[in-house]
Amino acid sequence: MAENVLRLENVTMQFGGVVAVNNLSLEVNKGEIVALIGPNGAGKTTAFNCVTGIYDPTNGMISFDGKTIVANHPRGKMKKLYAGENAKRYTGVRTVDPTPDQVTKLGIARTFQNIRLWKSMTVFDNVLTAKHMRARQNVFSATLRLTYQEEKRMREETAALLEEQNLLQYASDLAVSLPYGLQRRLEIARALATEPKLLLLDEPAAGMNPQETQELGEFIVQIKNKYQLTVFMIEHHMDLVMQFSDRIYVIDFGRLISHGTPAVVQADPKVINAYLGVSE
Amino acid sequence: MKKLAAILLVLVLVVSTAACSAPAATTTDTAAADQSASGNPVVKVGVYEPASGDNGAGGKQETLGIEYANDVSPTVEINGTTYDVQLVKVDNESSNDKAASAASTLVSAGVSVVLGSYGSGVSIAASPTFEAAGIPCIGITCTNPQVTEGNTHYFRICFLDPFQGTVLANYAFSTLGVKTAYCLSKLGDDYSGGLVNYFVKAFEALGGTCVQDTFPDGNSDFTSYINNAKNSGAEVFFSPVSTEAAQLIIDQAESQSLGMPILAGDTWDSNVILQAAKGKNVDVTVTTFYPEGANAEFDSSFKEWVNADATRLANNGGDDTVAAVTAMGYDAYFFALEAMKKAGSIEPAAIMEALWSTTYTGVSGPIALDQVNGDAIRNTAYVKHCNNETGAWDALPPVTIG
Amino acid sequence: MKKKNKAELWIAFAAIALIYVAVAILEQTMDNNHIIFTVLKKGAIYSLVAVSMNLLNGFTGLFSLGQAGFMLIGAYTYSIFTMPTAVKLTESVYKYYEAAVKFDTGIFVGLICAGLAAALFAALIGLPVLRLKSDYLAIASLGFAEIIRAIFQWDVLGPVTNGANVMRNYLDLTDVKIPFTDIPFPPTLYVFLAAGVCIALIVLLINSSYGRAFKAIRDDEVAAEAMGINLFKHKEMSFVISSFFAGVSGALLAMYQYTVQAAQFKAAMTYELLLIVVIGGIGSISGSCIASFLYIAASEWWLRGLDMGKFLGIDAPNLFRSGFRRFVFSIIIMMIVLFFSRGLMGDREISFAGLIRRFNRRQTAGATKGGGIDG
Amino acid sequence: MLDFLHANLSYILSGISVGGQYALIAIGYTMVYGILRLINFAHGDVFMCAGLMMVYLSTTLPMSVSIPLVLVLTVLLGFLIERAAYKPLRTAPRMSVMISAIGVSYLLQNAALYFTGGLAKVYPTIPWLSRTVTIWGSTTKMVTLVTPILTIVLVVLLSLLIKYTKVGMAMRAVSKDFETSRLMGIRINTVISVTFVIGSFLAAVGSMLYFTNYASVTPISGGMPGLKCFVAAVFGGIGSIPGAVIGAFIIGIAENIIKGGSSIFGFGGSGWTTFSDAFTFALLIIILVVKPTGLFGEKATDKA
Repeated sequence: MAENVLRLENVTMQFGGVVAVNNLSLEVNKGEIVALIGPNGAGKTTAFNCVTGIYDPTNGMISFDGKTIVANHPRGKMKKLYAGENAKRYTGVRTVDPTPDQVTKLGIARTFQNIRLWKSMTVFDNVLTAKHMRARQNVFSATLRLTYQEEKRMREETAALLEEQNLLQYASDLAVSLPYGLQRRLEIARALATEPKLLLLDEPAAGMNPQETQELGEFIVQIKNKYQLTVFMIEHHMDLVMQFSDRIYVIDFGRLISHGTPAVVQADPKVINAYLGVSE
Repeated sequence: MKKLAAILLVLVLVVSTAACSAPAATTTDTAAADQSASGNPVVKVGVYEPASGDNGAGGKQETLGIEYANDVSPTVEINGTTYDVQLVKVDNESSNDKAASAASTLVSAGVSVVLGSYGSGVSIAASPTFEAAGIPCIGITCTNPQVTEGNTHYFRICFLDPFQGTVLANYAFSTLGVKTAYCLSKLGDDYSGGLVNYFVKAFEALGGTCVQDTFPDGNSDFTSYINNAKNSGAEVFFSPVSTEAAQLIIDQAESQSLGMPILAGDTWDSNVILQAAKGKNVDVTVTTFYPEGANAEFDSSFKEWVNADATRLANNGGDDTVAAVTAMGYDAYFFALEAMKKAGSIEPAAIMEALWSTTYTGVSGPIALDQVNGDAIRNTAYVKHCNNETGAWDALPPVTIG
Repeated sequence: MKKKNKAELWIAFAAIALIYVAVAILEQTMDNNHIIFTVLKKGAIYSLVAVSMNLLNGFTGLFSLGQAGFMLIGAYTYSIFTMPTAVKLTESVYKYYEAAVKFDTGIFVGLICAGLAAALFAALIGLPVLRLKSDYLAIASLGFAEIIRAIFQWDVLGPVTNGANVMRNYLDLTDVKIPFTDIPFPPTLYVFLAAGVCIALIVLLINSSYGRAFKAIRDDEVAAEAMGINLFKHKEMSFVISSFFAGVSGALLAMYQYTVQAAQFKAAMTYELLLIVVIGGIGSISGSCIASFLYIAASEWWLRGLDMGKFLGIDAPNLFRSGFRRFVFSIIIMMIVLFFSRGLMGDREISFAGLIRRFNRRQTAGATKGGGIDG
Repeated sequence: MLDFLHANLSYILSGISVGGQYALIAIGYTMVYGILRLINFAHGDVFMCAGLMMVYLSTTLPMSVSIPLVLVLTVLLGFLIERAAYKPLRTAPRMSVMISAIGVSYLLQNAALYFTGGLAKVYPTIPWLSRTVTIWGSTTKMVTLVTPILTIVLVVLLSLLIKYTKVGMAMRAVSKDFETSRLMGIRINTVISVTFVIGSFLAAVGSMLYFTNYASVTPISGGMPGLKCFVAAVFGGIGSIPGAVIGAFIIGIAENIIKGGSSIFGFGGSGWTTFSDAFTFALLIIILVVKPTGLFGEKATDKA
């Protein structure tokens, strides 16, 4: 069995009485491109937010590179309210609740469904700022320019990254002034700047035409190989998903309903029902 | 809407260009002794007084005294030259943090000597600014010792708080015969804090006990303080605070039925207090510098002057009562002129030197300064009691110590 | 592109150097009592606070209203530290208390300690406050400033803070000496140097990796956090650094004023500073500096005549009476807020290329992003 | 316990009285915040202006005319402030509006400073309210008794208005979701104006009660009460009217107990009063840290 990079174990996320993600378990193996699909409101982005530390899941465990990065069990008010499964299973486990920046530091980078670039910054600064986390400096040395070599290195790497993405010509433009497709690409470049091992893409092809989608798919494969990444993405474009992903997880109403290779999933009646509605 | 915006824009531009051209107007004024309309050289006297804030009412009355004196004697003859005396007034807003900038306005206007201020705090706060510029100041009614202590440029023509505190303590202990006093001062206010401190020292030395309390800036709810006084078993309520707070205290003392006499210092010698206490069941006694009626000639001519102009009347609190601070302001003006004559110059340094040995007999009595801090040698305080029916002061026997 | 930036930088340096030379010459040639020196000194001090406030509100996007409180800490720390021990032991300042601090330091140490004390308080206050969002942060920091003021006025601390009474007789601007000599240092130049060094440090910080991280937090907190920027750590850092410089400026204000009292540092002072920042443009260092000087010049100098009966040669004592200046001034401010809500500079900086471009009326796409810096 | 209450009744009475007055102002803050998410820093100054209007009007007009006139003029002032200073900035960032509010506050204070000449104005005596009464051994003004009753009556009326009238429903809708309400065809500007009108009306009533108790009006009279009332609104849970009222009473009573601290608890001397204002803010920070939504506030949902 391949070495798994990301592993979700019985993850449940409950808001008040609403269970957004219910007992979700999945694995992403090293070097794979894995897709998470499901109808609107199925809980895909919520699952992503649990992984990246934006939400603290109500129950379950998440590990990355063999290390537990998130673990929780129903506490406080949730003890009574909890409507998910496996409530008792993690009570003995020490709660781990990282902030998003800690997760990123471990090597998980992400993009957003609705692009979240830094509006007032240039294209160059958007990528450069993402390098801040791994810079070897402190506030005094940076202010007094004692670590100017570090700054120089960051600038050079940023330029190289932009060059590779064909974005260097826009380096001094404001990020938000780029066309939509390039903004998506810049967001990926920014995520790459954090030097991740696992890249989470939240609907990277949203709003793209078939040709752009195709190019994006090739691009994802290309960067995956170049940076030895593992890619986990949420996507609605079935062409992209079927063509480029190694495996697919399908969720509906927060629950895993199917998983496997594209061919397997495509043939699964449960998946068809979920998308088209049950025809009984 | 757009049109409105455009009009407003133009307005802003006009105002700002006006503002930019203003410095030209002020800079021409800054030369120390330029010509006035009458052709006489001008000597500038700074009037550093509050016109707004806590002490605005008192400051205005003190300024009136100076203005009246300036009206009576608009020129001064120094070494055979007749100078026109020009008053440069600045509002220190009764606030210590505005003091420095108000003072530097006077300094940059090129005044030869500064009069004021009503309120010790602002005088102390502005003192270093005047000191750095080498300009002598004459405190008129700022009674806190710190105003003149340890410096050579600040002088004073009134008595000091250690004296006033002792007079009040003696009055409370011996005349009123009380053993416990409730003392209320304003937090961070040099005047009330200082006077309470000296009162407490003197009162406790006589064998009485004191309960002290302070209220913060901007406070207008004194009911709890009045209740504190009642609960503390005090027999006299000592609150030498600003007239602003005094109005509230008198009002709330009645509604909470304080039931003990109120004692205060020179600030309460104001028609503001008389108006507030008129028809109310409160018993107010104050010590002061000058009792109305002590100099009938001054009183009547001042009243005539005040009644001649509506603004003056408004600045005097709406009636023609002669406040002690007005008489003091009047004296301070002539004292300053006397010093100039003695110095034979309008140079601040020369006036500063001459002030030490200047003597003058004013409406409030003879003024001579001691050689330690430049304080007036005064040993008499006048005691007044508020008549709630007539809304006027009844004079009690003055107190002399030493 | 790089070369042009460098040229701009040199022009900016030259311009700043010119300003300093001008101040030095002015101070040697003009009557030092002229109001212009009040404006220059106070303007420089306010520039520093405004820039420090801008670091927090403009660059990090934290709407904090605690600046007056940190200035108070700075001013008091400075006055307590630099008041000569001999003065403390006599009754001249500590009238009602026995001074507890029985040592004194020089001006430089005093200024640094003022900053450090403010920074220390900020670090403590930041723990609970920085977790709050926008308006709540504003009102909580305002509240903390009021609490600080009450603490410094508390009579139990009287032996240290002199209760609510005035602090004075500490080392002020007239006590600054040229190093190793007994010759007084020109006071206006000193304020300019001290404030200038501090502002330069802030500019360097803003243009460093950390400055970019602050801006990222301002633009989009969620994205910043997802890109590995520790929100709390960076907010706290910005808060502490901003407070450090607010503390230093408080100390400078104390030096300039000769006396200092806790009652001065009210919420109104923070509002005043906030208005300066807004007039200059939120997110513009040069805007804050220019606005500070304009604000101080207008309130202390140009509009003074409105209060003193005579303005522009018009003599109307009944109209131009006490308070009119502030009335007119607040109308002007209101108009700026309503009609020029981006302030003088928006979020740009003064740059010579920008000025030339504007002069030539050639608007290019990059015009909005001038690269120069200016003190 | 009863003895203790009896001995300190006068403090509690002052507290209830000032608490009721704070409540009337706090409602204005909480309603405006609920709808515009704006801390209306000028609200305290509107309160001060209402006081000054009374001072000037009552010199020429009889009380029976000046009281309604003050109410009308204050409402007009509140309405105009909203139209002139907040409406043009409807699409601007929230910080700009807040700064505009600070600007208005600055303007009102300075205008008051200029027109009053910076002196405290004595508030006229409203005949019946100023009468002295004695309750259980404590003397106080009639207004102390009237305030809490009037406050509660007004709050009940206001709650009914919000619950059952069309404009009240619109208000609730707007405070829940500004954008959607606009899309649903609610006339946002009308709703906002009504909010300011109600807020100003209550501030005017509050000013009459407050200044009858503390009969002097200065340009900065509105500052501290304003800030405290905002704190009361936050404390009770911003957007919640009962919350604001309860918060205001708590702050009013606590403040007076602290002022009387040395007398009530018998230690501490004058140190207590130094903190009478600071206490309010300490309370604010504690509630913000422990329960950021206040006592009765609804939890805001944040979209990630």
